[in-house]
Amino acid sequence: MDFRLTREQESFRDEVRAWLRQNLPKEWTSRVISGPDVPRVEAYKFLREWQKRLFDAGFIGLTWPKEYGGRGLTFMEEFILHEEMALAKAPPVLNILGIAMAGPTIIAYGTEEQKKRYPPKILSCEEIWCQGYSEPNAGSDLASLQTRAVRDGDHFVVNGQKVWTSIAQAADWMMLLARTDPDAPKHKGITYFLLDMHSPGVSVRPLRQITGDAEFNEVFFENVRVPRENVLGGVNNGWQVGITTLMYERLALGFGLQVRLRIALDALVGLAKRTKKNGDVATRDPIVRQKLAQLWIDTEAFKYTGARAITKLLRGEMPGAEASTGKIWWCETHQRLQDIAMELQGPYHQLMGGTDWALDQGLWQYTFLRSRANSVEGGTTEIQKNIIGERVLGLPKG
Amino acid sequence: MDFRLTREQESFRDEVRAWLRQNLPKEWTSRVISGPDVPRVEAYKFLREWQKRLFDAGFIGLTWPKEYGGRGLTFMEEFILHEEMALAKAPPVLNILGIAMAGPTIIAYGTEEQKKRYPPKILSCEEIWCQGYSEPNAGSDLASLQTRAVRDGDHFVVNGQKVWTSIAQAADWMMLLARTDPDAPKHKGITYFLLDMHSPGVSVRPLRQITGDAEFNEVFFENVRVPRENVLGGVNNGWQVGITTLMYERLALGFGLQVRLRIALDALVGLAKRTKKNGDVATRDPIVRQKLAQLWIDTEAFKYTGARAITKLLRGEMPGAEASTGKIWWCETHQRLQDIAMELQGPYHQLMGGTDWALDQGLWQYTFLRSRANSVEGGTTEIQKNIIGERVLGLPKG
Amino acid sequence: MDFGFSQEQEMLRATARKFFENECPSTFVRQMLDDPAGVTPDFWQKLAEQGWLGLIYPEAYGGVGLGFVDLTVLMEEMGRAVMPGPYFSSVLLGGLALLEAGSESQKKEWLTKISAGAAKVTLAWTEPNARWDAAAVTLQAREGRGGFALSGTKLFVHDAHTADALVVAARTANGASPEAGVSLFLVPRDARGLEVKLLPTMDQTRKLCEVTLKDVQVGAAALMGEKNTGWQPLARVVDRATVALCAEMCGGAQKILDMTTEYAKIRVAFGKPIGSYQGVKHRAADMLVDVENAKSITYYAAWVVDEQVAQAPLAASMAKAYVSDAYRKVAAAGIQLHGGIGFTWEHDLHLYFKRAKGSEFTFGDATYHRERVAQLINL
Amino acid sequence: MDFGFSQEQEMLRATARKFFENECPSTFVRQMLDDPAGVTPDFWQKLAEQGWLGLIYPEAYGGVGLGFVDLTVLMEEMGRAVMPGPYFSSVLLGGLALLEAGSESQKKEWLTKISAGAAKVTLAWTEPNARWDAAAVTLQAREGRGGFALSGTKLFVHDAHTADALVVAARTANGASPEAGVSLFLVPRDARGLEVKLLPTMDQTRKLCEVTLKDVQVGAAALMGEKNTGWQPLARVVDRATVALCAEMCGGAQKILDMTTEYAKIRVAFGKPIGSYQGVKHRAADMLVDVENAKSITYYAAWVVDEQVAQAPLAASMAKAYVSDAYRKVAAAGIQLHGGIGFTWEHDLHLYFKRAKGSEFTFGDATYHRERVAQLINL
Repeated sequence: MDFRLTREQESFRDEVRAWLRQNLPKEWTSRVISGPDVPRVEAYKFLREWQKRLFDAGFIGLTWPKEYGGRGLTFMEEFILHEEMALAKAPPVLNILGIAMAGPTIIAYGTEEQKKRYPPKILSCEEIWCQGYSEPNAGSDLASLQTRAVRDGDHFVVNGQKVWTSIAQAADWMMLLARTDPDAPKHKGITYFLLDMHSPGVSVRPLRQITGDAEFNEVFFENVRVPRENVLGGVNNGWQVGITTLMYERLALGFGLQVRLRIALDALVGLAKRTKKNGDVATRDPIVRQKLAQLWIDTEAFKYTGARAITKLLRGEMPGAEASTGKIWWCETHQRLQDIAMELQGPYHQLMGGTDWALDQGLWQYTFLRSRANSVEGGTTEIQKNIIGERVLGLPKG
Repeated sequence: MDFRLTREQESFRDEVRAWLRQNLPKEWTSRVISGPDVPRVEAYKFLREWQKRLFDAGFIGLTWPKEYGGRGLTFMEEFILHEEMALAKAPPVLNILGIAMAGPTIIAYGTEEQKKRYPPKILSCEEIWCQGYSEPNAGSDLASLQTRAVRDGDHFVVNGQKVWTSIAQAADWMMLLARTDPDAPKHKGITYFLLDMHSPGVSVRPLRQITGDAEFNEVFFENVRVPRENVLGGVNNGWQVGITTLMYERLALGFGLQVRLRIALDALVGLAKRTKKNGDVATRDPIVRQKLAQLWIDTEAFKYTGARAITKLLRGEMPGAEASTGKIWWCETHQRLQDIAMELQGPYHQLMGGTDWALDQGLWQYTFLRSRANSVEGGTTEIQKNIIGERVLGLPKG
Repeated sequence: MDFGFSQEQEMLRATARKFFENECPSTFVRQMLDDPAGVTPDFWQKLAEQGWLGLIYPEAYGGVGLGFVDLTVLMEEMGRAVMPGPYFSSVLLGGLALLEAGSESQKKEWLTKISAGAAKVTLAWTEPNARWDAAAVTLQAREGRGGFALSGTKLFVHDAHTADALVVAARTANGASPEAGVSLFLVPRDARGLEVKLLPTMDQTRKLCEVTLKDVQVGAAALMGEKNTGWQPLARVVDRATVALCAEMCGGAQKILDMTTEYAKIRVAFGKPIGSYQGVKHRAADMLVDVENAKSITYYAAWVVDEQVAQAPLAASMAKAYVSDAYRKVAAAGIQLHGGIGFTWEHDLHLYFKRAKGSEFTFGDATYHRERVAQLINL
Repeated sequence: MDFGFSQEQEMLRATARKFFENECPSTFVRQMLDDPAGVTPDFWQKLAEQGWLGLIYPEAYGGVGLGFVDLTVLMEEMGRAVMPGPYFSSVLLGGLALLEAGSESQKKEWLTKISAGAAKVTLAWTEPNARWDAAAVTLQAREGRGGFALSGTKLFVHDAHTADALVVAARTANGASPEAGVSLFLVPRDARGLEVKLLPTMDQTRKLCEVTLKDVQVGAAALMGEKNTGWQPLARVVDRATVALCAEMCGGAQKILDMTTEYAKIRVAFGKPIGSYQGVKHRAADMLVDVENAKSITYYAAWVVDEQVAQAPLAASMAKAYVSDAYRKVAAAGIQLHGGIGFTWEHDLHLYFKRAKGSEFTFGDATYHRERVAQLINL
């Protein structure tokens, strides 16, 4: 057991660190006080360029095979990269769904043609990907999705609707799950398509959230024609393929979340040190100290649990119990953190950006509201607990 | 809305108060520091006499009809009595299962003969009652009970086992639920018997608990003959009758619990004022203050919610949502209170009675351990939440 | 003891619920989000006609003369409707301050106007220091030339931008304790040197303002009650307004529980209504426990405010501590149990969620009030 | 980075689990509840033969020379078996104190004996004041006549009644801070004036004693290290023992989770195994989250203790704060999900429940350690 980096890992870290020092966009870092949850919608163009610069520097697709544009490194380097980006408060990677989900899934299930066609443009951010899974009546119960794809010669014709599609406004491609056999049992009649978002019949309607922002979208399909060769992993095999994507998502989230939580916590401690409570600095208040210390502990625990999971991956084993707890723990801790950020502000918590009285330009108000979705998006906490209960602990299905 | 007592109620309160001042057994009150949860097993004889004295003074069976030995008063007087007994740290009423459950159920469902025979001896504590519901494989799912009663001439012959039977060692009678029709749907083949605990074939085995104490028992029936006239409410109608008993239990618990919680809280505040934490009085510690204040608030909330329910009863209405929450809330608050009692003691929390170093003679250690059963006995918290979800909120069954 | 509402109070509840369903549906609330005033003159006039703007003022001042328990019923229904507008600021904060500390003529003039919907008065006591105790008041009032000159900044002032006058808490002396030396002044909103800025708030149904006073001159008649003794009446106003706020919060929490229960009955996942799963059912039960306790402790406080005045600070703090936590938890559970739909702007949940958050920190959060309880029970 | 156990460590775990299943089943644990010694000589000798009594001591002192991460594995398994006896007090508290502060000859003599199972040494530092900081130490040691005279009372001393010697923390000077002026003395249990009383404890698997010293005379050689500088080594011992305790707690928590999961699979209510209900399933999932995080933070602390010593206090406090809460919650959930059976003496759960409670408050509870974390991260 050794928590330290190896010499090679250290040198990779130094490489990242040096590059970030040189290349970090100041106009961004000056805004990021309360974590990386700046509304992304405002910044698509900027983030596209930022990813391109990361890519050119060799920092995108670290774990991907070299033949598909990656660097063939381990998850450890990926971990280091994310950690350094976090410490430097670097902007996030825009095409994260492509890099973390679409790319690996295509590499795992794609034809040789598909593997040559899509992955490189994902890394360079030439083509942005979104995920077409959830539907208005298929949330937690994903397999009950209703979007239909009907064979018509060399094409499939897609009709239906997706929802909670983040980044759809900017996306070029979608990982689409659609029903191709309505008579089969619900998990067996689904196909995974690579759908061109610029196809006729695709329309995107931004979905306004409680933040006021429209990060998510509804996507409607009206007789959208998808060429046969855009099926990934075989007709009616989409559930299997889609689940793989979700596994990658969980892995990727695990990396990202640890780092995001640490940034938010550092920002919160900073806020507390600047805040007065009953006339004294808030960090002198014993109750505030308890709450901040607990957040610190919980954030560290999350990191070490992640390190145990990564170690298993690095050793070529499948992560076990320690990997399944991350999402739940992160939600719980992050939502609590954001609640405490409000509490620290007292009546100031009401002030949104647009007044000089707002603390940190009102960014906390955005991150607080945004955090409410944490326990719903990417698998609700309830579903995660079912998964742990059934798959990890082996309890019977309900 | 008026929280004050009426003039009549005040005068009743004064009557109780005066009597208690005169009659309170000092040997008991000097022991009771941390609430009324003194192991009762040690004190059956004493408590029998105490109830008799209360009865002679006219304080037992306040709400019962006069014709069955009661005073025909309202729940309000019952409430006042309990509150005054609590404030005075009076010993508990031993035959509480008889008074709160067996008696009212017999009065509701009994034949005229039964109504004349049993209730008076319940009040005077001449005959102590216990409850024979739970079985090893029928806990939360009570209706799946397996104890059998087979008709044999003028008798039923009972075979089987009950468990968690408190006070069985001292009881003269049991409210027994047994299966009389094994072929009927599980709720429909159960009969409610009044079982003489001195019958041949009844054996009681104390069940040692984590407290070390044996408050509960297992009761075994081997060919126990119960006369036909000891059926209550008709053969195969036992589920209906038993549920009535449980309703009375809930009502009675509601009265008792409020008072017990307040005693325990007062004791805890007393303990905190005598305890040092990091060299200073514990009640000066801001974190301890938060915890104690929250307990105070929660205890008060419990009382006012109870008052709303009682008001409905007094007005002749059925208590609604406000009556269903009591048990859950009390468990949660009381267990937290006991946890805090341990926390305040720090390393002293390990010391049981038998050393001078033990705080309050180690009584807190008993009450702490005993409190773990709160959320299981009398309907688990999980069952209570199902009941609230389904019966109060109207959510569908699982 | 009779710890329930009277028939008249139940009738008031039924009337109010129907009124708000008709006059204040969420479409109306949403229109008011971006409306600077946060209310329409028409709606305000209707409240006046119902007698609700003067519900708890004596009839001599144009009021209906009802008590705090009656007000509780109405506030619950307003909370259920997330009613926008300056009811809270004008009827409770400004109005109660006048009632507690105003001279006979101030009361006569202003309470009559408030009751009739003809004027609005707010209370300006909180400052950038974000405190809720007497030390909060640092705005200076200097005596001289037959009056006072007020200078300083008030923050988080409810609806100052639409008020006709403000009750301003100011420091007239630096006494031995922060409680000494506070005075209250009734200042017209258009006084020279008084500037009001509307602030952008998370809960857009409740408007907050910054109020800057630069050497604002008021006559001696502006002083409410005796000089330097303003803290006691102010504290009483705040305790009472806190109880009213708790009632409003209870109404909102109940509405969230109702919405959530209804949704859990019809939303299907894995072939069954989600309300049949214990994960949802038990959490809904937790919500009910919180809502019922919140009501109980609020009703008690409301009764105390009228009947056992000495106990009012303790009762108010118990209620605010409990209800702040309860409404936050219920609102969070409501969003969670609705899943994605609860996170959308078009669903009404967020109106309640934001009101819950705003109310949680108004007049002190649960931690503040628990400490106050600890003091009041002599810990 | 490689944040997992080595193959050798996994083997140690397998060996230990098998050993405790055979040698320390719950029947054995139950026999020891009322046994004053809390252990049999036979069992103790077997531990010595496994090399576990000297696991982390250098080979020069008869030990095996393994590290703290190895110890963590063993402690987890001991916790899983709620192993009774003075392992914690002798190998960790007394032994580590000797290792940190003992003279070469003290170490040579006593660590060799401890490793061989030939002697036991405990640590007497806590007092009736129930503190965990340096101010805890008030027992007086007065210098004179070529030695010291010790007078005072130590409380909550682990296994003093079966120890051959005690490391006693005493105050030799009243310095500027409580940390200055503490000295450690190695005192034989049979020293004149030293009296030991076994205390009745809730967790009967772990024996605690009162130790009274009345003018106990010890020679200058009894002093461990330099006079007045005993707090630093003592604090290091306590941090390390705290981490070991956390590992033991993790093992117990995992065992409760295992027992509960198994029970939830077979216990049937309303026609289905209770583990199929979300009320049970989700709570079991919560238990898993707590157990896994508890392990992670403990493993990190164990690694830090050997490799990043400067970080040890922070890592130890983070672990103790987390694990104290986690074990309490897991133990409570275990009892709840077992229903009535979990409340009986004959079920093993209560052995773990009481160990969890005892461990929660040993060396400071979660609140204490959170405050210490706050200090160490410069809040």
